[in-house]
Amino acid sequence: MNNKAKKGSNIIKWLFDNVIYVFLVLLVIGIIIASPDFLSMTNFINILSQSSSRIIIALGIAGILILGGTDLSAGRQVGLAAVISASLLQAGDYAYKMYPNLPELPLFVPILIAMVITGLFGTLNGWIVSKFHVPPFIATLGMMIGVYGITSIYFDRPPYGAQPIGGLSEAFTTFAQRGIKIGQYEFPYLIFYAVIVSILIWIIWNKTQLGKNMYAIGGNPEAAKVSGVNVAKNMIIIYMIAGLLYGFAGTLEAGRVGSATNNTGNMYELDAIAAAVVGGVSLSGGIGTVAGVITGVLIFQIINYGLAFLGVSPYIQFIVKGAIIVVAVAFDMRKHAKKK
Amino acid sequence: MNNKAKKGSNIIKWLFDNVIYVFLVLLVIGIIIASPDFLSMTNFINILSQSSSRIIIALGIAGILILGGTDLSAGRQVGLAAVISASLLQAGDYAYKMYPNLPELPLFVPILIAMVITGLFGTLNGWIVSKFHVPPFIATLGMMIGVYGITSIYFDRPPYGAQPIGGLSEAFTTFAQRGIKIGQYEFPYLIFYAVIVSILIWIIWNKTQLGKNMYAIGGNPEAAKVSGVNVAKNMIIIYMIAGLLYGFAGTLEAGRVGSATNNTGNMYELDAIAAAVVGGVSLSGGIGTVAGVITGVLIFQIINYGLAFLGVSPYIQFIVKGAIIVVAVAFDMRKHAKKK
Amino acid sequence: SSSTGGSSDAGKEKEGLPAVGATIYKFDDNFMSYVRRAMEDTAKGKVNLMLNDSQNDQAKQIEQIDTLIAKGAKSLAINLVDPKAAQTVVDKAKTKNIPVIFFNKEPDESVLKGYDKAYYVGTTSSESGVIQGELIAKAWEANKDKWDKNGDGKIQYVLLKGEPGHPDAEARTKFAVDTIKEKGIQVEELALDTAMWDATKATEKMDAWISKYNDTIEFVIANNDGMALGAIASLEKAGYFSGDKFMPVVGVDAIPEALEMIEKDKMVGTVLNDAKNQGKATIELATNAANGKDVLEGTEWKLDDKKAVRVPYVEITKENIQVGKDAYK
Amino acid sequence: MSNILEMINITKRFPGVVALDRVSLKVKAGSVHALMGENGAGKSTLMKCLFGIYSMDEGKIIFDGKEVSFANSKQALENGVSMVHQELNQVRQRNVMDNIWLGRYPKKGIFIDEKKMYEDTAAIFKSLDINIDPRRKVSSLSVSEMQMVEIAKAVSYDSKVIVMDEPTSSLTEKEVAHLFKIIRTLKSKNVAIIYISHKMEEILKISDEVTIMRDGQYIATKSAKDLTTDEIIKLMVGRDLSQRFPPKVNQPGDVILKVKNLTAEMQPSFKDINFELRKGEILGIAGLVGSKRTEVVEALFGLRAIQSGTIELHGKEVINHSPQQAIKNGFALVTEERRSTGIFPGLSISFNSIIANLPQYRKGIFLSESQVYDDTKWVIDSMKVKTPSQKTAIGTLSGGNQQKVIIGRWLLTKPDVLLLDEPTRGIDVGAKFEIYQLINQLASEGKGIIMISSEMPELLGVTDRILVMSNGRAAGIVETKTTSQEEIMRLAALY
Ligand SMILES: Nc1ncnc2c1ncn2[C@@H]1O[C@H](COP(=O)(O)OP(=O)(O)OP(=O)(O)O)[C@@H](O)[C@H]1O
Ligand SMILES: Nc1ncnc2c1ncn2[C@@H]1O[C@H](COP(=O)(O)OP(=O)(O)OP(=O)(O)O)[C@@H](O)[C@H]1O
Ligand SMILES: [Mg+2]
Ligand SMILES: [Mg+2]
Repeated sequence: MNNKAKKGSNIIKWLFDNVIYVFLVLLVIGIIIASPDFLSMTNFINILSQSSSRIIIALGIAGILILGGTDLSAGRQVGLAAVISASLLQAGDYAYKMYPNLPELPLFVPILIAMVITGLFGTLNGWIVSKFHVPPFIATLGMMIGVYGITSIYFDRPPYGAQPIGGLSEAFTTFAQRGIKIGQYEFPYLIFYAVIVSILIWIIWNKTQLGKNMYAIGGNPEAAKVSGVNVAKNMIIIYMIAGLLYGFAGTLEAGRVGSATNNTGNMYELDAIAAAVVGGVSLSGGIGTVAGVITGVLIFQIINYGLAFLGVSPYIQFIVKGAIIVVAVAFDMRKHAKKK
Repeated sequence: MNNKAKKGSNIIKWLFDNVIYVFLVLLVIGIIIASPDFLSMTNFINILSQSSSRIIIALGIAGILILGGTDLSAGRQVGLAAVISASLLQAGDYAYKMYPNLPELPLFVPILIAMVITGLFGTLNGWIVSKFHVPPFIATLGMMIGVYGITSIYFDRPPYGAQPIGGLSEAFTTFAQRGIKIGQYEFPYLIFYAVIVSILIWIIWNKTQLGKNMYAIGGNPEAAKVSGVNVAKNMIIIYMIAGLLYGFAGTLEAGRVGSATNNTGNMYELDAIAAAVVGGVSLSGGIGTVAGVITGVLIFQIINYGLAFLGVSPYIQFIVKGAIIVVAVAFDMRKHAKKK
Repeated sequence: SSSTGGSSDAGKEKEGLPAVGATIYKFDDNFMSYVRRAMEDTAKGKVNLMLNDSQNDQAKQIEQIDTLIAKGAKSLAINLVDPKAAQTVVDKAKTKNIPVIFFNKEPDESVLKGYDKAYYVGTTSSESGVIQGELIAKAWEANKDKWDKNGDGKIQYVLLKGEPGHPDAEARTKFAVDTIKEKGIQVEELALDTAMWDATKATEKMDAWISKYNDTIEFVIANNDGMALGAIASLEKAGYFSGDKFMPVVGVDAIPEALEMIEKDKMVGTVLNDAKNQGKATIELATNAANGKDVLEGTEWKLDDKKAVRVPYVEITKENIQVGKDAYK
Repeated sequence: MSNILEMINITKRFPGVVALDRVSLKVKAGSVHALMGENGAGKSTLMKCLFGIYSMDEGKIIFDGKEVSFANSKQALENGVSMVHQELNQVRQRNVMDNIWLGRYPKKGIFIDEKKMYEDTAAIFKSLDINIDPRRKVSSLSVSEMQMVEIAKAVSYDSKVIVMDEPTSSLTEKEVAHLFKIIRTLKSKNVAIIYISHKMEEILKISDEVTIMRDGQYIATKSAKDLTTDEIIKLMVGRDLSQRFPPKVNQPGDVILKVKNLTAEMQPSFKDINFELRKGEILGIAGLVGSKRTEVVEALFGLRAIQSGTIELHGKEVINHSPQQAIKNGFALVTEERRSTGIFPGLSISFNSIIANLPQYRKGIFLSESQVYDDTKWVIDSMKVKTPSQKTAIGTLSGGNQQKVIIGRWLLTKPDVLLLDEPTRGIDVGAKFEIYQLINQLASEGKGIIMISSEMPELLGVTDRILVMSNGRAAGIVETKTTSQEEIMRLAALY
């Protein structure tokens, strides 16, 4: 083989191995061709900030997918955290407070409370899956239904019954809606939260024993057990971390939207799982990277944003979105299918 | 071991192997204790007839699960079939017909049309999964989103826009709502449709090459391939059958309720998958029986119906339902966990 | 198809027109689909209407508003998913000084007060419940002798609720029952359960209730017509509406199928929300706002003290069924 | 005799590897043709090209006088080529006859003819003298029974060429003899057998011709009767390997492990096992398949609950309820089923090397990258793992190379007691020799080693003493120096 040809085939190989990043770039180019004014800083910032809480949720779920599990309760847990944090962070002078006598709490207290609660539900998921060998699909489906019930009970209470929880405190909305001004643009704090969470998760996945154990359990649970991995314990911790992330994302959702209902977060898990898979996480476990998950979420968000930006009719948007998901993954699969 | 002890341990073994049927019985007994008038022929018939279309859907999805796949598009396909068949089966004198000039068609024509269309979508699912190696979760998620878009476009049209499609013809509602009078009770035809479909599916799964291949592909696709099974072809056919079943179930849904919208069938797949798993179908493929699937659906329907019958508060219903699903499967898993 | 909006399909002709960004809380909501159509009709040739489907997800709507602002909308017409999120919408619009017309879902008064360019077009959120309650009370008084099966003077009712936490479901449930009581009629709730707006679920809940309460149910109240239809399917199966077996059923929305049922005496009544005028008023205000004019300039509408244009609900029974039918002309 | 099959200049590339480089193979009808080579030489790949599982990049195949290129297994089977696959390819959830007839079910109309299936299966088993109920679920079979079913299936196609890729890897001597009887019958029916194995004795006993491959290249084809073990080995590894077993240098010392009255909780299993293991000693465990040897070492390693009995290490009782505890107490276990309990197929060699040893790499909450790198390098170098890089997924290596990584993994944990369950299964002579050397070296470093093996020469060549198990019980412990194959066989059949 001469050098040139080799170089060519190397590039092709690289393209194949990174097809999903290539896809992301092509997608953006496609949208820009359709509508050149898509290429603006505002759109860029919008997409990033809209992706932020989704990245956090997707990273939580991706850990579970890498374990070889799944989590259908993610969206409902996000909703629970949103409702809890919103109810504890209403402005002091707001007329329809859930707790009329509650003083304004420091921001971190309700966020922590919400995270601890979803962390516990995550732990419960992990415990059921690892100790009773209930398939994760079922365990988390039960949890999804159950958590919705709990959220609804909490939500639908005197004095105002099942009313969306609004009137959030200034501190809370600042935390979730404002940002840092750089030049003429404001970069929402949300983006920075997502970056920080991504770095933390990257470290856990790549640099710690827990991370290695996670890949091992997902790659071959029997072999992991024989290799001295405490499978149950590690699984529970990964599910717990996912719960904590849902909790944090839920508070961000409440703050970002400015209100919360028991329906907040509904079905987020499907988007998150799909994004993770598009980003290269294997549903059979053992495979996945933080960069891939982030790319997957960005692809989804660019599709959502781009289609709306192009003014594609909503029903057509569904069809296009469905098709893009399938095509993206079909291309990604080519790299595995080359073998034969 | 003396004979008595042996007999005892045999019974325990039997109970373990059939824990899910035991669970069904216990569930019914529990509800009867809570409310003795649950024990009535009317309730019995109601539960059976409510389970009918769900059994048909669950059998379709269960075949795919046994293949080692999954199908998130089931519910949306049911919705598509419901909307199509309802739109073609409106009473001649109904004022708000979608096709004002359409004559009343013989019943089987629209049913067939709906089934052919969903059969094609099923085939498409199978084709994407088997030829492009797209994970079924993603392929059918894309399909779920896409089919919803298509249904919505079909549904939300002049002259009346996004209105429930009602005013169904007498023949159609008779087909789906009436029944055979035996003594003082009317046994809905629905039950008989479900029985017929169950028998057909039982035959396919157990007595035909397609069925055996289905189990083999789910159990070990490599083994099936090297034994000369045309994996792709068999997969596509199973997905197609599922599509046909969704189509039939969709028309039944429209007829049973007397109307259809683009939201008909939303999320049915989750219930169907959960019911199949509760009934012993393995999510990793290769394992499952028709009787198990039917039992799973009945358990779900008894939970739904029973809780409503007992008048349990809606929110608590969610929690109880979630818990029961998990507990049922946890018990079922004990029989596998005995090994160590 | 005329149900779809957006700027791309008819882009050329709309160029040069001021852009109005609109979100619909759920495109396929049967009522909103009519409002949408009225909006599109009104917008033709006047503004470039950019419609978005928020898919019943407030977070999605917030994102769509970002997109609309990024695309240079001159005014916004917002059908909130969650009325309490109005403040966030206003905050976003305020920074760009873009006027906002909320419609159909009413924000808190304080939000409208806090931004001089925010208005509301629609009903009072409790009104559909109130009118449904009045309808029930009136019908009951007229037919008490037949409908009060156990003769205790009370209405033994079952209620099919929409999605819990959905503002309409909550308001309709509360105000329908409250209104009946205010009219001096005693009620007894036999059962209340959510059917999630869904006809199928309504059928199944009704199956269980008929089995359990048999003939002691005297009234079926549904938060929308879809669930009312589901209940009727179940009732028919149990032998109602043939011979002299009857059950009063009421809903909300006045969808065509419900009108048909009312004509066939299978439904007592429903509540019509005036889609045409809501859509029309919304766009007319939004157009004025986009052109930098006073929102009411050249229109027939008036603002009340809450900066709201009120379009009333109408009770529909067999007597005035034509009013309902006209809505679909 | 004419050639039934000719494979000419076959080339097959995988990303980063040339698995086959112009390899040729000519097989005569009615002969047994052995295909030999070290792990990763390309034997399985060559057969997969023939069978239509892989498509070859270059070369041609002439079968029965015609040039063929099977697009898939179905075509190969239909044209008279069948195969016993190296990795057991069975649908474990289904029964034996469903597996045998998979892909060609007998039908009556549109329905499967279950009765015919049963009768045909029974007939095949009878003709091959196999005693397995066709209705049993495959998952309930022992590994050797599964392998016999695979062989029966391959035979049942009435093919002209049958490929057997390591058919004896889980068979006992008796079953191997049984297989050879079957092979001879097939030969007499003019069927050609391509036989792949790492067991020298078998090759010389059964084959007519031998083709040797090395590093994806064709080396030579010779008549079996002109060859000796040493010659084959020389051709395979490309250098002299004068002995199959390295000289024993270890000196057993004090007792480190004492097992008393060990009985498993879930019966039927092992009962009342007693033995001692000394420092620097290699204790073999012999027995027929199903004699519960595996379960004994699994119990020692905390994978199986024990009902009674004690385990003493260095004179102190230890309790291993889980592998973590066992590892902490200085035990290591190389399991017999590499695929299901050994490797993490999608993950890198590096990952597979270090996974059992993670606590050693912890620096605070992080893992030391440099230590991980060094240890992986040590595994690759000292085990002579053939791999393009540390990052290569282990699933793409040949079976033997995978096994070397697994052994390396456990050596990294610096165990006192090393439990090896069939450590050389499916490993070529060169690698075996290296592993024996390693075992010896570890023993001379003072570790205690327990090694289960079904290969008698290996047990006799490597161990110091041999515990013979029979039907879950210890039938006796013999000194390797003074025992014989016959004595061991007698003890193995005692209960
Ligand atoms: N699917 C694959 N992808 C990449 N490389 C592969 C694949 N299959 C085999 N190889 C490589 O091809 C070479 C030959 O492997 P093969 O399995 O044919 O060896 P073998 O001679 O059968 O060895 P063993 O005796 O261990 O079974 C090895 O280097 C292996 O890593
Ligand atoms: N009840 C069981 N369920 C599942 N697996 C089992 C069971 N009993 C044994 N096994 C597995 O079957 C294999 C054979 O075990 P066993 O100890 O009976 O044979 P063995 O004497 O070790 O033979 P070999 O060493 O050749 O495997 C082991 O991997 C063991 O874990
Ligand atoms: Mg009364
Ligand atoms: Mg091989």
